[in-house]
Amino acid sequence: MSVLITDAAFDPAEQLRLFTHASKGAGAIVSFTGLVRDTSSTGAVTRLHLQAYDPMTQRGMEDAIDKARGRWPLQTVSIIHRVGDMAPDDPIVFVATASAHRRAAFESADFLMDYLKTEAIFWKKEYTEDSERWIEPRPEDYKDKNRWNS
Amino acid sequence: MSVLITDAAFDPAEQLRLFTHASKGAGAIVSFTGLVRDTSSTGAVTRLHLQAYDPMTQRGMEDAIDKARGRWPLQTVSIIHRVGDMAPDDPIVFVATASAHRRAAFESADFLMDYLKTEAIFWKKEYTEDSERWIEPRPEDYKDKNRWNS
Amino acid sequence: MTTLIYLGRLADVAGTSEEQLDLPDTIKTTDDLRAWLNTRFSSPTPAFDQSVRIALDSEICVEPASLGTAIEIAFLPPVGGG
Amino acid sequence: MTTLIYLGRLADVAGTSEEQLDLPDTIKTTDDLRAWLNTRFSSPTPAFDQSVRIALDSEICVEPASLGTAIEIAFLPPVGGG
Repeated sequence: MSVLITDAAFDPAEQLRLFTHASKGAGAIVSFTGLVRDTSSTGAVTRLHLQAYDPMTQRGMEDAIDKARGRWPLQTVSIIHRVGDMAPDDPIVFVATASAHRRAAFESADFLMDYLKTEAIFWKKEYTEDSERWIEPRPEDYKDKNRWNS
Repeated sequence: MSVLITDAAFDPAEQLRLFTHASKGAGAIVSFTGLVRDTSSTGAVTRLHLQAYDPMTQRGMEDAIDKARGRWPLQTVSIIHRVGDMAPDDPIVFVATASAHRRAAFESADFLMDYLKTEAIFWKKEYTEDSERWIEPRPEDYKDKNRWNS
Repeated sequence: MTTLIYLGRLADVAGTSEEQLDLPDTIKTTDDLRAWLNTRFSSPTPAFDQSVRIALDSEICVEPASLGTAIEIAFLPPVGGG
Repeated sequence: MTTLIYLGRLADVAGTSEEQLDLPDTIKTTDDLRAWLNTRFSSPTPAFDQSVRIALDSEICVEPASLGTAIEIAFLPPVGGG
């Protein structure tokens, strides 16, 4: 299980290589990569800034992995999350799950992404040529998250 | 959109690198990698053999991608499927989907894997030290597949 | 001449994955063909049962179907990849 | 001395992301603190409303709560990463 919060750029393909290597015998591996969008409602995005608040951010992500492991039989889980300044198309987040079971790998990655979008302790500021604004989760994000409450 | 059926080994990490490169501006990328299991109900697996029947196999996979594109807004989709002889831990299948929307990327990859497990035109033979048997989809695979009928 | 393709486990039943032959004149439909093959390759339970789909020239047919002028007939037991 | 941490958009409201100060003796609870900050950093709508959670020494508190001996108090507007 690993959680990494980093202000350095990372390569999702390289992370999948490392993760697959660490998941021998798993059978099913799902990865999610989130990238900085290049457009927003107010124009072309020039920069995205992400802020965390450690140790709360790290601890929250570890708790989310524990919850996922309580629900699904997972062999390996990894989350990498960028902080600091990013450009459009830069990877922001990488989540990977490995299991003997395909559905467990899919559902747990989906669950972790819903957590990251609505509960993970990050704040995002989006910059365009002539504006800047803090972004908060959308109603859909909370709705996606609530799928897991039953 | 690409479908590749190949008897050569492939590297999922390298495939994710190429796919991410081809999906600029997407926002969300999901990948699934299926690997040969190292154990079966009858012992340690020594070899897995996969057989296709072209052009039906290729055409069926292309049709499945068309169906996925009809249901979800997808920017890019890729499926790579091995045929021939494989060893435990070799990648059998790689599915990647890219979309502006995280749920579209997750659901379409999940949908395509359910198709591949139950309808894609492949036959699998599993070898252990002292046995060999043809493997057919499990009841769970058909059940997973039927989730998409509504 | 017709090419018969035995896929998956049916290659074990037929002892070959493919054969070319002239079908008897009496074999005109998929039902005729199933019955004939179940006799040729007899096994405790008929191998060419309804779980096996038939493709005529690379198209799954809706049975019962006439074999028509198909030059390649393939027998597909239950499929599944991944 | 107490360290106040203003996270996300609250740094724009407070004009700083962090400050160290001696809180007035009258500020004993999270409610007191919210009211005091809303006065200090006045804006058309109060910035330290109930959508902002408070962490005392890195633990989200269940409000209303006593500030106790907390040495670091953080204000968390709605979160979300990915």
